[in-house]
Amino acid sequence: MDSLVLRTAIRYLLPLLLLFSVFALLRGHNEPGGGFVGGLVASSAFALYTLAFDVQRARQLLPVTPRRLIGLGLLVAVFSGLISVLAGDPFMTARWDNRPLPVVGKLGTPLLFDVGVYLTVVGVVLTIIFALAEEE
Amino acid sequence: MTIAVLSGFGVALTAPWLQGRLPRRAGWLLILLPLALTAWFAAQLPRVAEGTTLAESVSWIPSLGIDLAFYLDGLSLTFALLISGIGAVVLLYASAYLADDPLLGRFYLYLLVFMASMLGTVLADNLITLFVFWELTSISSYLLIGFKHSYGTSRAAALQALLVTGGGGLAMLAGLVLLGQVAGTSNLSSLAASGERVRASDLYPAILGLVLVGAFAKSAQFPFHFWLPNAMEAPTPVSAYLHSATMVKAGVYLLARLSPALGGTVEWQGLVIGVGAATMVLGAYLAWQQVDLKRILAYSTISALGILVLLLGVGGALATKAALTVLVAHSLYKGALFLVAGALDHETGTRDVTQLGGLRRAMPITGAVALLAGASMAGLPPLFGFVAKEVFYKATYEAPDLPALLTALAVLSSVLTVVAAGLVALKPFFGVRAHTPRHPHEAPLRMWLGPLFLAGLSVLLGVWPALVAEYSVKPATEAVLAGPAKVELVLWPGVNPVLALSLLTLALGAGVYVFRHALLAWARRLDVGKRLGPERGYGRALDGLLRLADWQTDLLQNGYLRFYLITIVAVTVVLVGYTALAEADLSGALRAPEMRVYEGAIAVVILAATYAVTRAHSRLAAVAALGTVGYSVALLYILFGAPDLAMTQFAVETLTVFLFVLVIYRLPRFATLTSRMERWRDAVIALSAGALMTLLVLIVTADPSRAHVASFFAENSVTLAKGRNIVNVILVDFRGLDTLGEITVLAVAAAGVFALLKLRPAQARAPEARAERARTAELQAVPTAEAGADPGSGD
Amino acid sequence: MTLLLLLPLLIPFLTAVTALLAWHNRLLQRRINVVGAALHLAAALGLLVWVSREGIQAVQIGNWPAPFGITLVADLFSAIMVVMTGLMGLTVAIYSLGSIDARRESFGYYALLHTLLMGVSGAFLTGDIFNLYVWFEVMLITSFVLMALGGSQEQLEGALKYVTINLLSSALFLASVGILYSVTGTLNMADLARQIQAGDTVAPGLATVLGMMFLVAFGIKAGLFPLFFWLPASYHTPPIAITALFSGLLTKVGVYALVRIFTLIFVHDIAYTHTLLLIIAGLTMVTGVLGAVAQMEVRRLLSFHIISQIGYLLMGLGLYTALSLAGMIFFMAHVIIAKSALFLVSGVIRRQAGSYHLKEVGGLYRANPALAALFFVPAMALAGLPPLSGFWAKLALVRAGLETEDYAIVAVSLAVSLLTLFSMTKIWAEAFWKDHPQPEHPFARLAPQTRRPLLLPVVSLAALTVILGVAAEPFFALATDAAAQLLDPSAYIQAVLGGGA
Amino acid sequence: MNVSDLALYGILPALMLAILLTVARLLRGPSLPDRVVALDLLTTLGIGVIATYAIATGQAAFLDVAIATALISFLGTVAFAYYIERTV
Amino acid sequence: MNTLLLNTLLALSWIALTGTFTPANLLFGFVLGYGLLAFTQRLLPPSRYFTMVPRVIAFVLLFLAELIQANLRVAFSVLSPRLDLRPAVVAIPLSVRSDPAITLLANLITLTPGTLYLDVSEDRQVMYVHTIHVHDLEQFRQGIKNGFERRVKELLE
Amino acid sequence: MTDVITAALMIVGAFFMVMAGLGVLRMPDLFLRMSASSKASTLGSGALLLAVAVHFGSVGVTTRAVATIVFLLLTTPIAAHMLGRAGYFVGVKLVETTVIDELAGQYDLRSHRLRSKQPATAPPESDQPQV
Amino acid sequence: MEVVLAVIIGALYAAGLYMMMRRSLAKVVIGLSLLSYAANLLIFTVNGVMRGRPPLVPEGAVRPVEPFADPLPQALILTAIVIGFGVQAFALVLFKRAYQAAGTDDLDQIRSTELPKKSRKAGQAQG
Ligand code: NA
Ligand code: NA
Repeated sequence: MDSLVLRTAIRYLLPLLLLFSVFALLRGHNEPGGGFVGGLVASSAFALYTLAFDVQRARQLLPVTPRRLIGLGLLVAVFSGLISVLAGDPFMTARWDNRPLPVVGKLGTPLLFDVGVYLTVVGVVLTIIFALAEEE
Repeated sequence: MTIAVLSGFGVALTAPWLQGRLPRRAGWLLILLPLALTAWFAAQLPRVAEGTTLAESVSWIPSLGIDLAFYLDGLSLTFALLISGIGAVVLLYASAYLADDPLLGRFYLYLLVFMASMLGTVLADNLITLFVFWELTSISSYLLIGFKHSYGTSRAAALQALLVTGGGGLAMLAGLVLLGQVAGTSNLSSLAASGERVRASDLYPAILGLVLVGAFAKSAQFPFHFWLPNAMEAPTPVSAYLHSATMVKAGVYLLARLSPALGGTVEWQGLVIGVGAATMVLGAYLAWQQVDLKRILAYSTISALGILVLLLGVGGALATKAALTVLVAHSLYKGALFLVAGALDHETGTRDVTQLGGLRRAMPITGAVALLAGASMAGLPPLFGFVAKEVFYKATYEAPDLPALLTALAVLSSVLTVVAAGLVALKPFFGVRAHTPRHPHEAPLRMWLGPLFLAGLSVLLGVWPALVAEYSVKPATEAVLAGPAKVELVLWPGVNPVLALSLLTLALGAGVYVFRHALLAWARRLDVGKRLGPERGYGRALDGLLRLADWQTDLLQNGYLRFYLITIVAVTVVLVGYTALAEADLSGALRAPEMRVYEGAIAVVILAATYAVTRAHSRLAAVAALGTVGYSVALLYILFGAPDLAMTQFAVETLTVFLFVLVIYRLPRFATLTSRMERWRDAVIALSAGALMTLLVLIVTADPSRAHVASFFAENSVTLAKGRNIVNVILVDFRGLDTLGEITVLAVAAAGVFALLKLRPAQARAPEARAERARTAELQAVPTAEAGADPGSGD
Repeated sequence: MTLLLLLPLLIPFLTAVTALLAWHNRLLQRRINVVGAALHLAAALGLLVWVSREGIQAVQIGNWPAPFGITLVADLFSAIMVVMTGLMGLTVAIYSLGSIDARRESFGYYALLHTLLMGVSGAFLTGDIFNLYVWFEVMLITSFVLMALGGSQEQLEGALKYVTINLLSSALFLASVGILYSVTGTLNMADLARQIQAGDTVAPGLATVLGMMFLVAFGIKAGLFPLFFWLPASYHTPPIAITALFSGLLTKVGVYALVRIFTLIFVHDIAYTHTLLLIIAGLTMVTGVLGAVAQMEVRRLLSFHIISQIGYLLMGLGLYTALSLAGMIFFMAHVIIAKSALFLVSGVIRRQAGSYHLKEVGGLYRANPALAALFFVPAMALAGLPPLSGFWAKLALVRAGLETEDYAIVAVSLAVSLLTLFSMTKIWAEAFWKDHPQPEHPFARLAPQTRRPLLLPVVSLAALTVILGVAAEPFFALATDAAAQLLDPSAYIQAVLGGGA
Repeated sequence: MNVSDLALYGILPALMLAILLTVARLLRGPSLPDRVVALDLLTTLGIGVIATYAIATGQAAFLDVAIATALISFLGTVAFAYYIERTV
Repeated sequence: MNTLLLNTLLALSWIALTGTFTPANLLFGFVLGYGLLAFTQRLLPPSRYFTMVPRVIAFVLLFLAELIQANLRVAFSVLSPRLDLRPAVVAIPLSVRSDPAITLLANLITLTPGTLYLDVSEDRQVMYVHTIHVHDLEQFRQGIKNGFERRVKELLE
Repeated sequence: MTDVITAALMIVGAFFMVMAGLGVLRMPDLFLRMSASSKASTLGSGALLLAVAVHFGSVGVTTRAVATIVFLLLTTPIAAHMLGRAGYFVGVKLVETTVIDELAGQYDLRSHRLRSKQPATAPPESDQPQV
Repeated sequence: MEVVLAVIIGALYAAGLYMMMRRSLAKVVIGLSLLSYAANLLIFTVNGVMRGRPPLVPEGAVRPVEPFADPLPQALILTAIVIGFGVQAFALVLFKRAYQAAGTDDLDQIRSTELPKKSRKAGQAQG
């Protein structure tokens, strides 16, 4: 559907949505948000892009395939849990860096885990949406 | 002994291989095993005759109290000798009889497995071990009966034998387990000591009934007898071995073995004598009416088994002695006669007695064997059959209860047995030479050597019965009676009422034989076997079973998803609802609602939108209403302090609506497909399920209790987990494993959607694409199982 | 060592992710698949050895003390089930090499296979009731996809019912967990057990109601009467390797869950709950076996038998004695092995004789004697013929039933075993003994590169049913120990909650 | 009456009234775009409810939900419009 | 837009100096910075920034006024028992051409009551607008062209 | 002072929200409903979000509130445009009192392209609906 | 409020189940959605609803202000929502494909995997 208005607006909306998605991800440990919601917002940005243009354009916009993103996300998530195993603690024992950062709070493996969630969710939603849109 | 039993299995497994390597000599090699076993068991005769018993026990499954325990006394030794001796004869015979059969190797396998199992059955000292071997005889019998597997009749007969004996076996299993529990021991050899306790137990009737069902089914007692004639579909060596000499006597063995524990009661006598007598008469009555040699022999076997059972029912030293004598005699003559029948079949191409006659010149040795064995069967002196019949008559004549009736029945059945013997032993060899499908010659050496040996034994033992009395019947009788017994056997007991009965029997038998055609016409009109025969019951039961199965399956697994869901929901409502009403405290459930205006408004919205979903006439309208419900639920989450939840719900709801829209508009428009009645029914079921859930919520919320793990999270979220959003901290830290599983679910769902949309069955594609795919499949480096095959039908 | 508890989850997870990332490299995926499955089995065996030596083991994920975090816990029963999972995984992984078409392979088949193993292992190892829900979902969604993968009409229609009914079950499961948490304030199963036995936080009546909800939820997954409809509707539709895997694992997870909650948590009113279990067990056996008797299609026939055998497992649970539980565990191992072997054999039957339908096949007794043996052994094991594995399982259950004087269920179980024998001989008679209906039927020779992957698993499984039967003692002793742990959950509670519990 | 009470007992009921009116349109249709318009309005009303509730409870955290809703709900409406147009 | 950046930096510096991070203070810092920038840079070549900002502000104010006023009108008409409507879909010839301009114009038209942007023709010659109440079509067209379109053109083209 | 502003903003917001709801319910056709709802709701939610900003008075909240307002200003009209367009394609009827529909027949239903049309030189005399 | 919520939950369950019992595929999938709302709301309700007290720790504090909503059920529901989303997405596409393959969305016509065998004669199982 070629709506001039939508296509124009999406140029501004896309960075805005992605910005908010990262914001939601990073802040999730302290305020409402987190990897899942962040991932959904990010993927809805790409979904909008898909609707405004088409799947090919949306795929080009994304540097990796959604499937890779899923794999990467899962690996990041499990890796965040394995760090503690290497140190002899049970799986998923949190490790923290105690210097606080603005917005994010402290850096730690749970945050890394949430990043994995974020990536997976983006990959999943985009896989589904792209496949469905290509059906049409 | 353990080796004796297990070696059979070991050798059996090599048989097909051996037959493949040495097609000519395998039979001769394999026979060495039964010969060796026979020799070994024969070597035990003197010691056992002196009253020593051998016991061996290897621990097998101690946690179930099962040992691989074997026990050799007079009874088991008698059986063991029959099994291994006749086994050798049959194996030799079969090597010629089935010489051209490509499956001979497998035949050896089954036969040796059977032999080993049978040995195991009679030697086992543990109730469960006995059962193990017992069942193995059933299954090897199944494979042997169905040996001519291309024929439907063979397969049906094999199945019938398996179901009848296997079914009996299962009843017996329950009986044996109960017996072990009541007696406090699983050892057969020590069971006799617990006889008092067993017979006094409340469970005694059940144990007795269950064990008898197993024994009767195996030993082809009325009303289970019908499987045996049908089992004649088996190759003749099998009939000779399993279905006359050994396996069918397993039930008899069991009765004998358990009589110290179970026997002697009114129930025992009533059941065992009654069934035995009925079987004896029925078998004999049906035997002489048959035209197929093997069926004549089969029915007469049934009759003989009836005699054995009857005698064990009567009990006591005399009857037991008689039983064991008949047992040995029958095994010898019946085995020989079956083999003769096989030879006739093999040489002439028919087993129909009406088509056989005058073969004595063509097949002199076979004829001689038939004559000897037939004479033993008819009870002519000086054959062992005569000795056996004498003690049999004596036992009925002197039976403690109903001697007259028993004796009369015994005579009746013996008369008919004489006729049957005539049909088998005289008719084919004497009289007019009949035209047969094949031109007859004398059977090869391997096919007459064995039968001749058996017939010879009938003569030898008839002349010298003390031999068998001392080494076999006496120790066996003592084993059965669990005490000493005075056992003698003589060929000529002197003139007495019993001898008179024997003569009468022979005379009547000869008469009936001569006038058999006239009598046959009369008997056929009566048609007892078919009309009253339980075989009809079997057929009906099988038919009924199949019909029941079909009916049930079509009823339950009918393909209607609605029906499945309705059933599941109804079951849930009934099960949970009943339990809630019966067991739970409902007092707090009824209370007045308390709410704020805006909450009420959301409730109204949800209810209205939910109703709208169910009533929507268009798909997308339903989706819009569904979205409303979702958004309103998210609002509820906000109002009750769950911002993360609300955020997620909003986001997911929107994406879900998006997906719905993407997908659902491709589905056809909503249509009302069900009748008003069905809709009402469904509504009632759905509403009752809803009401149940409402009730549960009310019950649970009536007593608000503070969750105890929540305070831990509140306490430690900031200090230990360094996060202020406790929900998120739970998700990524306290319960991060849940989230790991959750994203796995998402990943798989995505893979699934992708595959569903992109991987279509091949037929949906254009032919060129298919050809292209086939080409690429050929080029694949990886070996492909079904390159180019349609995944829809792949295996 | 605590890593051993985690490896049965991590190995399949990493295998699956690697396979996902190697999307376009089928050869690599096939290799990873076998290696991953072998490692999984090895880890499972290691776990079993560890647990049988050292007793029940628990690890607190995230190092949060129970009952606050999620606990992974392995008692003998769990460890045995994980070993069975590994065994199924490896056999099916190998069988798939020879039977799964290239197109399925390039659409994530191996990744899915290992994800399923992960979900199932997770369900067996978790000590947390909500985490159990999560693993159930991992397993379910994977099975949904595997069921539909390929997209034939049959598969889609079967999957449709499978999915719908299982989602109903999941919703009920979820609701039950929610209520359970609201009345106890904990999700840790050991903690739940402690509380419900103490009876102070939860009214026993309410606990029973919850037990019923779980019974229905798990009963659907386990395929109990009258909740099993999804199974015969769908199990025969995917490729046989998948069917075999499902048959070996899916319903068993349902049974596992039933066993876990009805030995650990809801044992406060056995007279009510476990009697009900027995009644359902009997009905499940009978309806399942009658369904099988009515079938002429091998996969459908075997599918109905799954239901019937679930009835036996439930009987073991319902009788609730040391012997019956040991019998149930032994039965579980037996039926997983034997049933999967039969499914895998039926795949070879189809390949050689051209169909799964008994009317359309035959002649294999002569054409492929080895296959005949490979069918006959597990078939007779399934029918409970001694001395194969099924017999000891049946014997233990029968004996336990007679000991507790539950004669009706014993009678039913024996009758059903006769009918099982009947339907096994039906396959035997039709597919093997009977001549092939087309006299000229060419019995396709298995290509050398498919023969090994097809036959190796079948031979191994058939051999296992024999070993499990003839050398039953070590296995039965293990089952007895496992049953003892189930019957007296104090060690479990102690291992999870620590000394203070 | 403080701001919080005003929000709870004045503003929220008013917003709920708006929601009810909107839902009435949603259920009545008649055309699909009509329903979608109502649904879209509903999300905006929801944002208003969230904002008001944040004031009523003094919890600024609720505002994050409002943002996320605003960002995402747009997708839903666009998707509806997109596919309504494609049904022709 | 570098000037905007500079202005923002000035506002943030103000905050840092005063140590109170409130919206009001930020706004004050921004206004102050704007004044300072306008003052300090008046000798440099004229920057669009200083002509733009007042325009934007004027534009926003106009928009807000329109928004509220027209919203009230709609409220009035919605509340009146009889809906007195003369709706129309009107084609308006366009003189703005750029995508952002058309988009901004479209949004403005929709957000001001009484009018609703529907679509723009492919050749960007004509914009179709729905209006609730029209008396004179030509007057309506001119109203849009002279109002929002002119200002959008000034702002963006 | 902030409370008064907050209260005022909330009341204004709520008022327009109710107007939006009323409008969407009462207006006789799709375009009129959109017309009524899109602006009233934007104004209403804008006022409420501003109320939040004023009430909490922190930069974080204000930023987020303003960002939300901006986003709504940006997206609500686009949504209306998309829906209106879709309405045209599925043939949603305009109310009978509609004076003129210059868009009628301009869409190419196949290619979904919109033609331009020179405006009529004179306003129509009749009140006949043109759809 | 629990009473009202309980009624809502019941209604959602009833409507969801009712929809699942329809013959139309599309209705079944909508029913599944309703069912998951119901389950989530049930967990939420039975664990004690508390107005406007999210389980968030204020900045600078170490624990949330009492009383606060139990965070655990919220986390559980969140997980359930996400899982439900994935499953729902798959189910939706599956239903669409099943519809395409079967050529109908009438479930009474979608029975090819288990049609009753009317043609089968009894008793021919063996032989
Ligand atoms: Na979680
Ligand atoms: Na299964």
